[in-house]
Amino acid sequence: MSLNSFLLMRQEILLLAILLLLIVGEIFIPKNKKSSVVHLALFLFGIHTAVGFLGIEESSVFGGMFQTNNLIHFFKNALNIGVLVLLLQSADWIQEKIVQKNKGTEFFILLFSSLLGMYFMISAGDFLMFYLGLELATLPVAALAAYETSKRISSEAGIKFILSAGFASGIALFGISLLYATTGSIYFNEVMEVIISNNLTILAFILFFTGLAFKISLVPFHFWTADVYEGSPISVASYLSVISKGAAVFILMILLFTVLKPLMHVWENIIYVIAIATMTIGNLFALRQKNMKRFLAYSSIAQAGFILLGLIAGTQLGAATVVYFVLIYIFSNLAAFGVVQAISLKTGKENIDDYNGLYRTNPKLSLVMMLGLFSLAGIPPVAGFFGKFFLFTAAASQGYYFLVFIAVVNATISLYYYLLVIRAMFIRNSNTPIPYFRNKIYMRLGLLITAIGILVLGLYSPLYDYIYELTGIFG
Amino acid sequence: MIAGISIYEILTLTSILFFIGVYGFITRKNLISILISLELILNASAVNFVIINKYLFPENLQGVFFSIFIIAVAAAETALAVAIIINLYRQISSVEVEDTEVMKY
Amino acid sequence: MEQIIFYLLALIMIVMAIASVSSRKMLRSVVYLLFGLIGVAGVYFLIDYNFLAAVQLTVYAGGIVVLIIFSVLLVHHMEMEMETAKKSKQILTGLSCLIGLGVFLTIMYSHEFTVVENTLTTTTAEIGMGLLSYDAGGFILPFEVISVLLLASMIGAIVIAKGVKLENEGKETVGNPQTRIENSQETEDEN
Amino acid sequence: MDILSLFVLVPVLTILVLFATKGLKQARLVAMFGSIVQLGMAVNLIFAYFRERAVNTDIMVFTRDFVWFKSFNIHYAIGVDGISVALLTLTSIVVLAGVFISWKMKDLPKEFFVSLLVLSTGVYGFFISIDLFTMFLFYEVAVIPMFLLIGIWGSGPKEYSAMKLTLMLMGASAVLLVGILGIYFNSNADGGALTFNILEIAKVSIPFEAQKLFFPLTFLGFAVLGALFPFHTWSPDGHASAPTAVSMLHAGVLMKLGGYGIFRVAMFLLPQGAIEWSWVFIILSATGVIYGAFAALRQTDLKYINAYASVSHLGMVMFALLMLNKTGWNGAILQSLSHGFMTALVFALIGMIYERTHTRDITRLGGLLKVIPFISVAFVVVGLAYLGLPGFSGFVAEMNIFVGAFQNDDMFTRVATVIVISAIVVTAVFLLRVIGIMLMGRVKNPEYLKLPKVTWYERTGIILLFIPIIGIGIAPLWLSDMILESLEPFIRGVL
Repeated sequence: MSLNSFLLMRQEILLLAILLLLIVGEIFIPKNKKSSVVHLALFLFGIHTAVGFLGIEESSVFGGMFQTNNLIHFFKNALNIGVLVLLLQSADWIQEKIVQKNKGTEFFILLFSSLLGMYFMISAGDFLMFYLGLELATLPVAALAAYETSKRISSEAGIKFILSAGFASGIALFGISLLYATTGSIYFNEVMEVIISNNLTILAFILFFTGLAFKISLVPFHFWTADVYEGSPISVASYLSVISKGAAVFILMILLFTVLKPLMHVWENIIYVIAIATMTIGNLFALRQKNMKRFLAYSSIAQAGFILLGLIAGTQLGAATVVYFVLIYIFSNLAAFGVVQAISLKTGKENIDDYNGLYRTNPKLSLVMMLGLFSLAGIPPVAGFFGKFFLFTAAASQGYYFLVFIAVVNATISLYYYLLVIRAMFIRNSNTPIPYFRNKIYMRLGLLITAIGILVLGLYSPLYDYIYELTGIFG
Repeated sequence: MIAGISIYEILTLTSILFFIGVYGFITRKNLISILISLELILNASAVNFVIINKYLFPENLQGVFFSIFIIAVAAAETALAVAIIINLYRQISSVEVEDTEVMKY
Repeated sequence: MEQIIFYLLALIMIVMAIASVSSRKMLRSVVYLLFGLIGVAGVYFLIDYNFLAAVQLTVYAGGIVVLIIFSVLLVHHMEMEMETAKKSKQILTGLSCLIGLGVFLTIMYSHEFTVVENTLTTTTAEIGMGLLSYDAGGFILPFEVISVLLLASMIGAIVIAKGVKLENEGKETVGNPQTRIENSQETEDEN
Repeated sequence: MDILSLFVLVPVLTILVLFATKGLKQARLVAMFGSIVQLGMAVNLIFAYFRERAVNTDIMVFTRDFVWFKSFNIHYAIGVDGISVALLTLTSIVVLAGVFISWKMKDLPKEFFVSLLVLSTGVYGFFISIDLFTMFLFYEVAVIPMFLLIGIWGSGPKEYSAMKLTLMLMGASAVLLVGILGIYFNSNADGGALTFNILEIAKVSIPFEAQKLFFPLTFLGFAVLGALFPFHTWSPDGHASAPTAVSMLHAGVLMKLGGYGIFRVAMFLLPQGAIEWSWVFIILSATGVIYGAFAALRQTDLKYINAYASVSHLGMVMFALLMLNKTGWNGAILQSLSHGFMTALVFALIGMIYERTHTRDITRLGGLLKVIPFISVAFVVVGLAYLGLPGFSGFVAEMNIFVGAFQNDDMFTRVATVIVISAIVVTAVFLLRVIGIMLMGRVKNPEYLKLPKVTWYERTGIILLFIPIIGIGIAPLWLSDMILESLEPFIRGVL
């Protein structure tokens, strides 16, 4: 161990320090001032996010168990920003509902340890670290999903999540064990050298992929998603759909493009089928939803299908578009969830019909929502358009024109249900609209950041070029 | 190494265990039973790691370590799941899956 | 001799596993699982991984199963028979699992494993050294991560199970918070 | 700042200023000011274009090129030729007229003008782009505000119409996207780098197989916006439900994007594909022409009549484009322009009539010539222009189209041409029918006797649109020259 390796693991160590600091804080903050823990956590995490922007060297430590490079570091920063925005958006909810029950600090501890798990997962240099990171990223979220202990639906979400996640990682583990049998190592770099395509390896890969497909909620492993999103507190649903999914996609991409690259002829076929199924089924179910959280759940399933279009390319272009899209997706989905959260907190309303006439009472919220939904739908000039266009380009670059065609048809279907929400907000009128309210500062800040992100990420091209440069490692 | 037993036989055993777990996970209607099925799946994988390590790659202990960590994770997972189940039970006095489905697909 | 023991163990494990996923009595199901897990420990003993066998016995049999039994006792009326899934679903799932098993076995048997003959015995010291070594091949980092994982899940379990004032006075409060805290700490100690 | 980027920048700035306004008065003033500036820029552009053309013989002039997304070779590349200059002018006039027509917009005025200007930004951007990516981007920018414009300020089954229109057009853009990607990935056929730049791609000979595959996709993607039969169904519903200014802009300008795109992308870049597939689309567009005319005959709702007439006229544009010769193309572009002005004017007049009588059903109207003479006379005159009477823009355009069509002397095109020409007769019938029922005769409803007089802003809008209709009719040559000159490279490329 040297100072250098500490520097490499800066993000992890800093987050762990914040975690411990919060535990200590929990002991020393007097009971009547518990709400200050929200400010403390936000402040600390803000610093952590800012510090993350300092550069990092490419290297690996602990005998290759932990590796990092600029792309991974960049993605950690993206996750940080996502979590920061999420915390800003849910600060009021935590103040009002969670701190009151004296569970505020634990909320942050669980959230941060889950984020820590994601760090380890995407920095993993072997399957063990990957597995542990995955579990560390998942288990605390199950606790968070069940956080509203007095609500039955919340507990159900928690148990459904933890059982499906356990099942998924069990299957993935069996796959890893078979992969270990054929390659003799759990280290990525060693596996990469010896992996060859034979039946057992393919079986191992399919099992392993199944496990990850659960996390990204790809069809046919998506059935838990809507229930869990609906039951969980909105911040947790948002976290699941944005941060969790983003990290899982990222690690899947890294694995597919490096370790499992020799199996490309296998996985491109699998992804082809799953991409079509995921987009189509996600869309078809989203069409029928009345509840905003379920609606966003299915919409995020469909979005995952689009992401696969970048993965199928298997090139640097594919990697760049995937990372770029995930980044945009984080902002877009956070905008949508943020508005849902703001409204739910003030009025408790979560159905699409409740949004009727929202623009006339709360124009700013509606505009943020519109930006988010347009970005998800891929309407220019907001960022989602660029993200989707590039994903399609990546798939087309390998000649998958038919897949792109299916995807654009699906994009049009998805536009339909996004427009349903926009119709409710802008066109419909309601006798009992959601009255005007003014959000608190944190929420406003959180929504503002997402709105700016959605507007800027697409038009500001150097960002994409930077990502493209970073993905040069997949050359 | 177990004298007279080839790796194929042990892999057969773990595969059977794995599928019994999968079967239980899908057909059982009770949250705790589902948890039990999950343990079977995890155990199948853990045994796999150990015997592959022993039979094929005895020079280092990666598989053994992997299964130790699997056991630890299983413990954490179970503890959390049990906590949630108990909390759920406090609200609905049942752990049957049917009773938990206020949410429809 | 070892061969016979193995077959015996395998038989016990499979029978117990089937029994535990098909028994309609909750507690029995858990006990069957316990025997299945002990069978796994037996396999570990057979291939000379004594430490692992011990871990399997203490953590799984001593920790996890006890935890599950606790929860069964807390939430379930023992006499009650569990509902089962529809027959058609059972048969369908069973069939697809059999097909899956067939596929697995065909693929595995058609694969040539290069078995390395060895009589190495692994001592607990080696495992301990491996766990705490931070060189190549060392496992200190996962060890640290799992400690965070256990901490997090302990906190999560406590928060979830921590007694909140129940809205409905009529319902009985099951289990006091203290038990669960101890349970969770137990899991941490096992590491 | 270059002269073309201003066309995107000025509307965007206007939108930003609009966000800061309060109430109808401020909003419409800002919108009017912004649109007048745009019109000024367009007029200035015409003169600048002629000056520049005299010394510059490139395909496109005023070109600017900035690298945008380096790794995709996406550029913000702009440039105009005579065709785009003419269409830009059309847009600026219709937008300004649209602002005048919406002078009394009561509900959410600020949002209305913002959406209107977003639409016009998209259209301007589309016409100045010579990069497929930015072109596609602006195309979608132009389409999406329609949803809100029809949905919020429309009438009748507005939600249905808005949804149908948006989905059909976005679905078309989805098909188009595949076509564009196909072109992009074949743009290195001669060994260069992949590019979205139209001028660069035009130099490359895209493999025949790819042309055959991607031409129909590209054509269809644009043709839906040009209301190609049988994908025209969004158009009558959309027009009928839209508020007046939006119908004007939509029929007058937005639908022209279709024809322009077909011409500039599908025909120019995939000429062999065009020759290969033209028979299919000739059949479809000829059907559209005749179908639109007959459908207009059967309708009694004024907006539906005009909407179907637009289907017919735009079918003629696509038909003329598919004739693949210079005269036909000249006619197609002239027809686009002339139809743009005429249909905008008709929609404006329909809007004014509806505002006064609260009905668009011609059977319930009558004798309007006596009560609102200015509007009625304007209606008659524009009706005559619609018929293609000499002295108006319509005549020049249709003349060119048919002369062009007859240059193809195979049996198939002949038959199609005859069918298309016969549509003119049908058009004449329904126009005279409308004029006869609605304007002549006695006043059916006594309430109509005291309809309010035409206001100054309505007058301004009408006159604004009349100037080019008559202008093109009387002095078509300078416009024709401008277009013909710009057609040269296309002729060389395609034929």
